[in-house]
Amino acid sequence: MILRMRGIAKSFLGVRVLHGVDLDVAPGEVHAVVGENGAGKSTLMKIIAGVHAPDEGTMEIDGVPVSFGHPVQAQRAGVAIIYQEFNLLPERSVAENVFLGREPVRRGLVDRSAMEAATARLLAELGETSFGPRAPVRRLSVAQQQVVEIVKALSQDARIIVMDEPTAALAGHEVELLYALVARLRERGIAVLYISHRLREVFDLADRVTVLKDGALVRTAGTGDVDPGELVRLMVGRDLGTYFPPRGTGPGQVRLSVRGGGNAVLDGIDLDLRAGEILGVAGLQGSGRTELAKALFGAEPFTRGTMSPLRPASVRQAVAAGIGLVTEDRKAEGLALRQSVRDNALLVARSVRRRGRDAPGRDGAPGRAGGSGRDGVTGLLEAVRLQPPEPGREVRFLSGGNQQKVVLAKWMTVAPETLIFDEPTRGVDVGAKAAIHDLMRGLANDGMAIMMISSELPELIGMSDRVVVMRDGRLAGELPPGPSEEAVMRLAAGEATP
Amino acid sequence: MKRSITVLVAAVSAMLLAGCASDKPVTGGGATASAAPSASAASPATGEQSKFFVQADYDAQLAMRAQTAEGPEDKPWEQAIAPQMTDTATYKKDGPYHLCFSNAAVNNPWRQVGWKTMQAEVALHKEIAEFTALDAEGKDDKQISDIAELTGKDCDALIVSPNTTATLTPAVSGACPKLPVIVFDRGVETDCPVTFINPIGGYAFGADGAEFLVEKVPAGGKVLALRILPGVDVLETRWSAAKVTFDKSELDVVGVEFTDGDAAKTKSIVSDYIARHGKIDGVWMDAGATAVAAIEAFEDAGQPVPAIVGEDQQDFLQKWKDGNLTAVAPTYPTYQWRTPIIAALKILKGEEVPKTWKLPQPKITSENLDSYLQPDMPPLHYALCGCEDLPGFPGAWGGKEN
Amino acid sequence: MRALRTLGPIVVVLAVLLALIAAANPFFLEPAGFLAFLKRAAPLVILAAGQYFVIVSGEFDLSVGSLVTVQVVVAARLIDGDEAATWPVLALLVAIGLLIGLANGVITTALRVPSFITTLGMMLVLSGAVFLWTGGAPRGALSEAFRTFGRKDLGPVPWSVLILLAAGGAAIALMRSDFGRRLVAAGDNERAASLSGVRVNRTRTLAFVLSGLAAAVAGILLGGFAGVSAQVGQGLEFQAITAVVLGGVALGGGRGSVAAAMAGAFTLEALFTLLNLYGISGALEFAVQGVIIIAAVAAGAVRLPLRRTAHV
Amino acid sequence: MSDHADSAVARRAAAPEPAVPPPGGPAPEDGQRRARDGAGNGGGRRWAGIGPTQVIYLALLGVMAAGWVLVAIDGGDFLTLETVVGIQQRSAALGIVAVGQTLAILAGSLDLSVAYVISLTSLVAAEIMAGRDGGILPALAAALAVSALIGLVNGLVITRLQVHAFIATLGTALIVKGVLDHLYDGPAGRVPESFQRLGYDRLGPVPVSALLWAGVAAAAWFLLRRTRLGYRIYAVGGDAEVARLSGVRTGRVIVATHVLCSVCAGIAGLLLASRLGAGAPTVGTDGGYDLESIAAVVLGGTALAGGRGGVGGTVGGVLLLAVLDSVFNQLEVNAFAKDVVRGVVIVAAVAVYARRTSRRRSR
Repeated sequence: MILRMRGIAKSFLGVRVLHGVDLDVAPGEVHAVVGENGAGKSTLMKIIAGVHAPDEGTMEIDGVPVSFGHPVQAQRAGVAIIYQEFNLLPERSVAENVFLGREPVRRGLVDRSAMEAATARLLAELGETSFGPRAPVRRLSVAQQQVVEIVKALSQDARIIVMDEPTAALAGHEVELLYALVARLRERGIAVLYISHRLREVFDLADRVTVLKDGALVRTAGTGDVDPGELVRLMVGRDLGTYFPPRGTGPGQVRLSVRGGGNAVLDGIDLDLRAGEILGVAGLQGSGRTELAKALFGAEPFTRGTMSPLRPASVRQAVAAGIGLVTEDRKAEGLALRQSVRDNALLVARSVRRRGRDAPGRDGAPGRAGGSGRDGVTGLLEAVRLQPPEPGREVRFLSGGNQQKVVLAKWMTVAPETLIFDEPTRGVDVGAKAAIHDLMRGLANDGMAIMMISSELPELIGMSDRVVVMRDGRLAGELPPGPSEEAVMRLAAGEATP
Repeated sequence: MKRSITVLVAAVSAMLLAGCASDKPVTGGGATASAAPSASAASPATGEQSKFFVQADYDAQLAMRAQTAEGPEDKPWEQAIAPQMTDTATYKKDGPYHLCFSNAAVNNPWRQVGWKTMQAEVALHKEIAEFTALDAEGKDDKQISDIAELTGKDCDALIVSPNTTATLTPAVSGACPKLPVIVFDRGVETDCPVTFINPIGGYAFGADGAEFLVEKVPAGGKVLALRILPGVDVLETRWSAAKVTFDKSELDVVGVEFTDGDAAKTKSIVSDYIARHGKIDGVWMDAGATAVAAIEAFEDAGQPVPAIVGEDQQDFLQKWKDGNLTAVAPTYPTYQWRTPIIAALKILKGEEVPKTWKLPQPKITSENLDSYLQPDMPPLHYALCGCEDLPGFPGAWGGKEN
Repeated sequence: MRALRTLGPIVVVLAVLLALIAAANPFFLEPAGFLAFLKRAAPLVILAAGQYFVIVSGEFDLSVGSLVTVQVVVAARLIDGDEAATWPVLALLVAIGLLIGLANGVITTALRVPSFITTLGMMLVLSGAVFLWTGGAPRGALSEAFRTFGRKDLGPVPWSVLILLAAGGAAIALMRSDFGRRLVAAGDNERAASLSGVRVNRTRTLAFVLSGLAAAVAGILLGGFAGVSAQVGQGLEFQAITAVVLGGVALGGGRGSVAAAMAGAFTLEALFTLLNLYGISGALEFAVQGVIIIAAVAAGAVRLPLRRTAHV
Repeated sequence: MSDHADSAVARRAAAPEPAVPPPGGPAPEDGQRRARDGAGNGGGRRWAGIGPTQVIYLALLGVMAAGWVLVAIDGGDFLTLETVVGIQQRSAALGIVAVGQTLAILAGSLDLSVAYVISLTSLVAAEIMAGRDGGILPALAAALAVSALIGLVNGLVITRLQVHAFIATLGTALIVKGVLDHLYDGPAGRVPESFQRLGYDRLGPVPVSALLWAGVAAAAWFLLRRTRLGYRIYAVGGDAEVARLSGVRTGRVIVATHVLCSVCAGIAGLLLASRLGAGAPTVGTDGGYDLESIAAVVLGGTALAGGRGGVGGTVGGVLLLAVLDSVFNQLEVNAFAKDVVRGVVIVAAVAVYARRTSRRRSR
């Protein structure tokens, strides 16, 4: 065993995300780690890569106990991690990126030729011929940049390479290339930890697969010893008991309707969204779920097809037309972290005037008048069950759940007819989750049309009145209320078609 | 070496100095002293004498004020005080001429007026076929390059108005062998130029003002001295002369402050002193640019304007006239910008010129005020431009045509 | 206490400086003395308020100093002592201020030139253009009516103090308004702001316009206070930025209150007065200034993460 | 530069938060956008030939041509020996400072204190020399030491005290200014004839000062191209977080660039001392070397945010300004018109770069 982990546990803000996980990886092994979002995969990987230190448990490489305080230490120990978002300098050449921080020197000077030669050699070994060591990274495609990351890992003599959802951002044909790469890595005796949802990839590539669920190890098995269906059950089968609010009284009239919608990522989207319903959108990362949300919201507009009431060309148009989006990445896209809860909650109301329907929706928001709306805001915050409802507090000091509630409040001020939730409960603790679910259902019952994107199947299934599944930028199909998780997974992973 | 070590030390200890500065008033003794700059902790209140002070020059200049200049009565810019003529036959050549001028800057009203005057003077002489002028924008280094560049252009004579004395010396001495050089306004530390033209000078300027105050302000009266900034030779000489006068007098110099020539800062400083001392009996300044601001400080404080020293700028003269003030205006006449052109032509025609061409430096008093006050000229126009007879006056100087 | 929370430690520093001034110069405690201080500080405080809008939105405005000079010189030449011309010219000056601000904003947001460069260029253009127009030195004269605002009093209170109060009040009100909150949000997280429907470019441009307006007002006050001068605006841009930063406003945007920025300006002005009072003239004045600025900002950098409540 | 600060702040703010997202934070649509970008980059490829550096030199040629024509029309002769020498003499000092400034800006910082460093070193040198040939070496040593020290302070204040470079260097600038005003009133010290040769001698049409500049530029170029420090300056300026995760000690890099930047200013100070024959407390500020050096750098196509650009462009930028100056001199354009043109040129140039960059890159 090159890597041996025992009893790894980790908590954030008292929320336990890993409970005593064991993991063994052998040299030259491709070891898949699967599990739903929130199962703890990423945390485990970051512990291996030295980003986080475990609260409990031990870790050995080649039988030597290690503990990393900094990613660089992990690198020195031969662990490299390749994130979905690459750590590359777009303005620099491939070779410079590969050897960043470890530039080879001869007589005190950077040995450019050696550097490029080494890079070229590694590229060749990986069969990469489409670009050379001198190419500036900014001109490489995602797949090519991924190769650079792998070369970087190899140049560090990494013996363990962690790949986090490596195919998420890749186009179909690029995936084949990745397969070839992984195969080559295996030949070199490198252990590959391969995180993915795509079961086909798991069975194509991995020797063994470890299943995580709710932060605990479910099972580690050779890919020969399990079949896809079983694997899915292991991933999703759970102790029932998670409560979801009862479904609504049935959908009302169509609020949003798309025909043949498409843009650079999406194609042939036909979709109806009705008042009072929650439409669940399933799909793997990179399947185009988020792009669909952004298209409906006018952030990355449709360039083809029709949409009623209108096809928004900008966010402001969408908002004015009563469409809101609760973004996937709260910190980057949802909130101004250093501003107060009040300011974040009122940001939309202060930015966009909704023709005719200001007063009711804005719910006491100060608007033109300025800060006078304290009570209105506190009312709003109680409505979204912010704990504690302090309007003055800086948002960055709130827990994930409370932050999400603030984002929700932000939209409620303009009372949209349609609200899109992208991963509404990601990184949110259990209690807040339930609260958010109740709020969503409440809004639906009040006649709002809600679309919800989620990678957590139980949530998706438990909350949705209907579920559509996306794959490769298209709607792969629609499932009736309360479908089985396997059904969703199969459809999403392209195992089956309804 | 010692000095530069102190530089290091000082750099590090600047903050410490800041700290102990707050103890000053105690050691300074009394509210009055607390007002004066740290330098004045030493007696007398006017601080140590400037290192620019040269007794001989001082005496010479004060003496010169009494002497009458030789030359045409109505053309002070052609007059010279006690001239020692120098022969220029070697430079004699036939016209038309190409004159070149390396100007330190045109970055203040005084230089603006002078520059316009010089251009007008050039226009008077048809024998000047070409006149090339480079503006150094107040940068020593640029002026050095400019001089080098001009010496390369077939100029018949080079006029230089140095940006600073010491630092332009090498460039000027470099140019001297190549062509006749005329230096004016500020000097250089070499006598290689054919002639050096300027008015009597800073000592006379400073003394004129100081003596006026000594005469008008009763003994023990409080005098505030306003300086633009330290380290400029011209200004240092003015102050050092005034200092000599004050130190001999009964006057109480309550403060010596630097105004950066900024009207707002001047006004603030003066207001502070009025507030602190209740009454100021006299104001001396090393340049008139901010005289009006100082006067306004008294007006705004609802106090009579005390005896004050200004300069020959129109806004000051106007105030003086309107308020019927007790004032004097020593001058550093801008008509000196005409002389270099005249000198250059003399030199090129082989006529002898004074080695050091000292121009008269009149002062404006209540008696002759009216003859210098020109209501139609801009506020910052200098009365002694000697430009009234030049083509384009007053328009070219920003005055109202009528 | 609330003041301390919204204004931050700057108020403490300010209080200490004011106390030291009073100690050395009792006159400072009399209404007249204090009003004189306010009067003197008014232009810088107003400039700081204007600069705050730009900085909190994540940008710089280096052009305000030269803009102030332009204001005064243009006014002098156009009014040329003619009382009747006062009001039209005042209107024109404000227009110029707004226009320059607009230019800065559009070039920065639409052409995506870093504001540091945009406004640096604008600084060169303005100072060059105005003297190109007046032939090197200021000409003409200001009218008495024009000078009233910077110089005269209304009853016991100087006009400039009244204008300062008005401007300060307006600035604070503006920051509490929808626009103000959008501005800070844009400076804090541009992407989140635009996904919330904020027109980020338009908002930022407006900030530059406000800075230009502030420069116009400051110019009018300074011209009124001390009359025509060619270097009236010199170095004001750096003073304004320094003041804002002293107030605990973060360069890069998204944090800090306009009230604190103005307090920073008062602090800077008080510092000048104090140094001059204690006879640390010219020379070390700057050294002390430098040390204090670095110290203040360093302290801020260390302090900020501990702050748990946002400014309003 | 604001966005640079922004990210810095953002990171500091993010630090205490739990579950730090992998730098950049995974966002599939980002990947997609990049993929499209990579694909739709034929245009970028076509443009690849001409970077900002080439642009600035093309502009330089253009200005020279235009100047030549204008001056010819004016009845003058543009490219005389004197003007060529003049252009070099005028650009040498600014050029040296700008090279140093380039390093600071490439690392995502900037230095507003250079002007005062120049004045200070000119004085230190001139005073130590005091006209003695024997004083030259100690003077050089002391001058460079002083400037290096100031650079060190700048760097440490920025990295250790986490003060924004703008404020940090503005602060040190004020401190140095205070010290200057306190210790000096007017020019002081004297440099020996032998040292003045540095400022005045020339080999054929090439002044020694220009050679010095060329030397400094070459050294900086070499540093950036062939040393680890050089590579890491680009890395830190490009993305400090990526650099950190790759094991680069970002703090040290920034300190180093500031030391080098100040030393360059020191060298410029020495050059000016030799030109002036003495040290002068205002030579740096009169020359406006602080803002002008920054202007020259961005004019040369180096991104103010750091990580992109190089010495080559800066040299071009400085030359462009110098040629403009020279043309103005020939045509005797007054100083104010010059400023207007300078301002427009700088902003226009950067606007052009901004367009080109945005055409090439995602963000």
